[in-house]
Amino acid sequence: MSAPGTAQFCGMLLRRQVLLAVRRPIEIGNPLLFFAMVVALFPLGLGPAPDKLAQFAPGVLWITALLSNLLTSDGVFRSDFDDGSLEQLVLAPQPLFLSVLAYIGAHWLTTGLLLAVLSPVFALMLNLPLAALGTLVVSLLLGTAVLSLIGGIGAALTVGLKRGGMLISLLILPLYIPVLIFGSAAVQAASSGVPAGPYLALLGALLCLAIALAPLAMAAGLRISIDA
Amino acid sequence: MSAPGTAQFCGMLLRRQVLLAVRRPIEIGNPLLFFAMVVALFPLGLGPAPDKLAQFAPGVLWITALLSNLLTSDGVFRSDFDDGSLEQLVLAPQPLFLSVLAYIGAHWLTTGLLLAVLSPVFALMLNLPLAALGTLVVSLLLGTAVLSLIGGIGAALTVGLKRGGMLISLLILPLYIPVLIFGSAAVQAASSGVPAGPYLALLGALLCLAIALAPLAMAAGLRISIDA
Amino acid sequence: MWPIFHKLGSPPWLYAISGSILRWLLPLTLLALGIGMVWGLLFTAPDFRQGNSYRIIYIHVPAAVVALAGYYVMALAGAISLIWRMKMADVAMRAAAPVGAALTFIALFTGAVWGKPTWGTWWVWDARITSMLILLFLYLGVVALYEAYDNKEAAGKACAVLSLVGMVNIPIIYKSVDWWYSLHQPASIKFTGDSTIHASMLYPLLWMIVAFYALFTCCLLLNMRTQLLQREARTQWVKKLAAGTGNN
Amino acid sequence: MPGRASGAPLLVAQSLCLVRGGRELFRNLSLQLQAGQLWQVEGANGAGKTSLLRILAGLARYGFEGQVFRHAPLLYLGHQSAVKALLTPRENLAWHVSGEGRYDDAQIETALAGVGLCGYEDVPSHTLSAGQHRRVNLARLLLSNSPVWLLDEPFTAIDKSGVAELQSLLATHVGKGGAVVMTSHQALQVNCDVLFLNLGDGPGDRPGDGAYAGALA
Amino acid sequence: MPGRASGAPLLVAQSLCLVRGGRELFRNLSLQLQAGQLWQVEGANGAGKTSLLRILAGLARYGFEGQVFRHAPLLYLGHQSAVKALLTPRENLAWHVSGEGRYDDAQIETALAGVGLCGYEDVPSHTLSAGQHRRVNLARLLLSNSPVWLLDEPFTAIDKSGVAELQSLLATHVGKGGAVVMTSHQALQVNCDVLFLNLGDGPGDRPGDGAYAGALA
Ligand code: HEM
Ligand SMILES: Nc1ncnc2c1ncn2[C@@H]1O[C@H](COP(=O)(O)OP(=O)(O)OP(=O)(O)O)[C@@H](O)[C@H]1O
Ligand SMILES: Nc1ncnc2c1ncn2[C@@H]1O[C@H](COP(=O)(O)OP(=O)(O)OP(=O)(O)O)[C@@H](O)[C@H]1O
Ligand SMILES: [Mg+2]
Ligand SMILES: [Mg+2]
Repeated sequence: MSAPGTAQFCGMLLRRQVLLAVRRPIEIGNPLLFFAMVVALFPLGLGPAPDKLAQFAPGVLWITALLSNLLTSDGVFRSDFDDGSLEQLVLAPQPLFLSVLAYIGAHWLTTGLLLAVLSPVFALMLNLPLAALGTLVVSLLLGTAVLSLIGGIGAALTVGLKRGGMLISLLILPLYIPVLIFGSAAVQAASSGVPAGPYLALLGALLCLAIALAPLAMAAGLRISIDA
Repeated sequence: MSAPGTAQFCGMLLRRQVLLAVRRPIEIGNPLLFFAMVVALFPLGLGPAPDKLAQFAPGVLWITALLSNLLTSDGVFRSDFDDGSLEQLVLAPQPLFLSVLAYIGAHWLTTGLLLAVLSPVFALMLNLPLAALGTLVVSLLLGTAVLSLIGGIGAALTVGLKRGGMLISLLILPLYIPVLIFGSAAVQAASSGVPAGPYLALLGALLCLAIALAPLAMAAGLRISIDA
Repeated sequence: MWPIFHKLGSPPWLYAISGSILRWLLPLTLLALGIGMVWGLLFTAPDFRQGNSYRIIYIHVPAAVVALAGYYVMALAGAISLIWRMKMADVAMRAAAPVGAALTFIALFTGAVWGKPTWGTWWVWDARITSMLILLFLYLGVVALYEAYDNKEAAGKACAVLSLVGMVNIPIIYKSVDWWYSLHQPASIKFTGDSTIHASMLYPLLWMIVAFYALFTCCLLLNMRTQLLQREARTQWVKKLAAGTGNN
Repeated sequence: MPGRASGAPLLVAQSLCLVRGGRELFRNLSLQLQAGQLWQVEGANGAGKTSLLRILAGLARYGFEGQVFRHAPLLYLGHQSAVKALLTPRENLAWHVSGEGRYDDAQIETALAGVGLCGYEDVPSHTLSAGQHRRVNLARLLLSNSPVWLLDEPFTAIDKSGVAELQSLLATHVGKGGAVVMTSHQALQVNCDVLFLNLGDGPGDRPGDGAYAGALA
Repeated sequence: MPGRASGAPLLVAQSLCLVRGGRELFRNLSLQLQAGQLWQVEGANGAGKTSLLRILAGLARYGFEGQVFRHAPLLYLGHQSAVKALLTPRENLAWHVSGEGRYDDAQIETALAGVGLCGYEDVPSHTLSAGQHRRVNLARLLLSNSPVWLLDEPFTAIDKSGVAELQSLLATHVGKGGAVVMTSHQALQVNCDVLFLNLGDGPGDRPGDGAYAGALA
């Protein structure tokens, strides 16, 4: 009955969070549907000419992925805060900055990963060249992980506010911008035949930086939120 | 000490909801900042060439207004549900389908109205022609009112779900589409010198329809949500 | 070093010292601003291409330069508040945010006003302009987060975390926006060549930049003093001050 | 509530049956609420007290059998307090969503003082303690004009003196011709008759028809 | 908890002062929690009981003066139940975020049976009644290995038999060398000594220094 080790505890939390998401399949399906619908809205708002669509597809796909991530980030810690679980997590003997990684991991698995895997379908709807699909998937895999980590910081800082609401979007959208730029640049490069490697490498570097620093910021943010 | 009349009660509710929003100025500023930021994201994702931007400005502005509305719709009844106020509202002697109008009115005042008033600034950032600004404002005024009403239906239906969250977007995005189409068409028309009157008239018609039907749907939705 | 650092943590000391600094810095700043204005507006030749509209540079550039520097001041204060748990660093950070936001806004606004006669448009998505806009959002985020918290001590900590995260990101944002700009087809309008600035314009500009730094410091200190009074409203020294018996 | 024929019941429930999660919580439960009655619904955790109250109030409309007739305005206080965290207690009462009445400032202050919130009228409600938060809600009882009160565990988080005051308030209301149906796990100490409705020792032990005969007497 | 030197306190609070919303809630409050002690924090609504418990637990870190030293693992149960509505009681306990221990299925079933939730192990927690919901949380007490328990109104929504069982559980824990600090508005009926910490009759009446001398004895 001794306290579980940190790795084991994180594993437990990851299982728990993924199960919570799976309990409501709608929760997992929603970001995807949102993605699909915004992708469908763009031709409606911009006009359906296929060549134009292809030209803007990288940007549109990436903006949508980003918004879809933004919309779900707010919920990462919210329900745990509301029912008091977060207090218990903060009091847990295991280091907080590692346990929050499990939360982010689960968030990424249920949004970013799925989005990346399904993105080729949407890309084809927007007439993105076939050659760029691989780059799109890889850039989304790397990029959404960074987005989840940054979004987690915003969520941690705002979860204790009575009506945090959209404050989180103000906090994290500016931080999302480098990811958006490198991500859409990678896809743009691939779709115009230029090697996309450097951009993907930059995304990878951003991911390393985010993994190293974001958990610390999240842990600090959660401790503050609990107290507010 | 008799129960207040319906009109008076709606007035009270409207004051209450607006005050709740004003209590946290951040809540009112947020949709606007979100609007500003998404408007900034588009050039970042799509490229900064001014002529292209101008061409897409109507669509982009309208999609952003729509997203901004979508994001806040979820909250219309949520906090009242969470703290039990909604039960009390349902039990109130005044007709529910009129009192919900007060909720929607407050929502529109604190999001759509402000958005419409400030939209010319963002439009200039996207190089929309000056001549189209008037049409933009009017179309947003009419259109966001319809969006608020439709969003209210979605909110009423999902507020009782354990984790409604993004389900609402799935429910109401399809209903938003006509508004998006007419709204962006109106601005597009005005910016290319064609009269925008017919589109605005269509938006007005949508608004009348929504005002007539949405409250009934909301009232029914709330009664069901309370019971779930 | 350490005694000063320790003293900095003491509200009454800070209040007193900032009072005496302001007493000479504020008039000096106003004077410098006045001189710079007169020098820039009256005693420099009009630009051969832009005519007189270029004179807005004397507001625009100093505001932009100091706004950027302000973020680092704020983030530094945030770091101190988190690492050494110094309450006064919180106050400094909180005071820096609105001043920085205002300066950023001034830079953007004057830029837009300037853009209309020179470029024929209010706004272009130039790399530098875009990153300035993002900086404004970063500032507004800090202000908004602070306002959203009820417990102001917690608010200070939260903002410190946010400004540190922002500081890591600012170079990344700048780099990425630069790249992004060079990636896409260049905008049809460009900045006028900026290195070709003439010395007769440069000196008043440098003067104004220094004056704006001083202005930033003054606003920061004034803002801090208000914050201090608000936070410490219930302590002895503020009560004494209100009663008119404290010094300064 | 003068002028109400003393014989006419304020609320009638006829042969209510409720099954939840495969367990029968009550069957053939009938209740006639007369003016001047104070009912305490008893039962172990999960016996169905809250469910019953929500049916009586009209909040639950599906999933049960039987009928409820409401002949008088009612006031329902549930597990949740319906107090908005961002509004002050004063605003909470003045603009309450229940639409029960319009109260002027003096009335509201008297009511808040009556529940021990003197001095807290104008602080945001989210800075109140758990008990103070619930007291804001209880102040509605002091303002209310509704004859029928349905109260779900009104003593939760209230301190000893608060419980005593609330109990005397209930007695007064009943004495004036009102009626109360309430749930609580504490024994009431009021100077009026208390009628008990026992929902059994838990969902396992389900009370059948006649089980209430005694209680209904 | 054998092997712990009986003299060493499990938790020490030194001269705590707390001001909230302009009211001084307590001043110079000191507390030494020894093994085998059961403290009941008393006080009217708004006296500062919850605030004190959160300070002792380490959840509140700003806005108070004084120091707290924690020498043993502690378990804190607050006003909120930390039970996830979408998980079943079994899952809630197995994957609890408190990271206290790893329990096998048999242990969890015993604990759930111990709080009267036999038959509810595998239903989603949001279908539980208010009291059952809180009982899931109380099951953690049966599983816990932490010597120090900080319980904020643990009897809320619990029925009479549940309260009795919980009280005997507290007595057992204290008897085994654990320690409990709890708040409650009900008088405890346990067969062990109860130490009282009185925070006064409300925020108005603030207890000054020495006011606890008696309680601390
Ligand atoms: C909203 C629009 C604008 C914004 C946000 C903006 C922003 C900036 C920024 C951030 C700087 C950099 C200061 C530094 O760190 O060196 C700057 C410098 C400058 N800007 Fe603007 N600007 C805008 C419009 C304009 C316009 C329309 C002009 C003139 C045609 C202009 C001319 C300059 C010049 C000459 C400098 C000095 C460059 C140097 O010495 O490095 N700006 N501006
Ligand atoms: N965030 C806050 N800001 C200002 N005052 C607060 C805040 N939170 C609590 N208070 C005040 O602190 C006091 C103590 O609150 P606390 O929750 O500790 O009381 P309590 O003893 O637990 O009361 P209860 O028995 O009602 O649970 C209350 O008067 C409350 O108004
Ligand atoms: N949505 C639901 N689906 C299935 N079963 C439910 C649902 N809601 C409640 N129940 C079950 O109904 C029973 C009665 O719940 P209710 O809330 O009425 O109990 P209660 O008597 O108020 O208990 P408590 O004293 O704990 O408040 C419980 O056994 C609960 O498990
Ligand atoms: Mg109940
Ligand atoms: Mg409490």
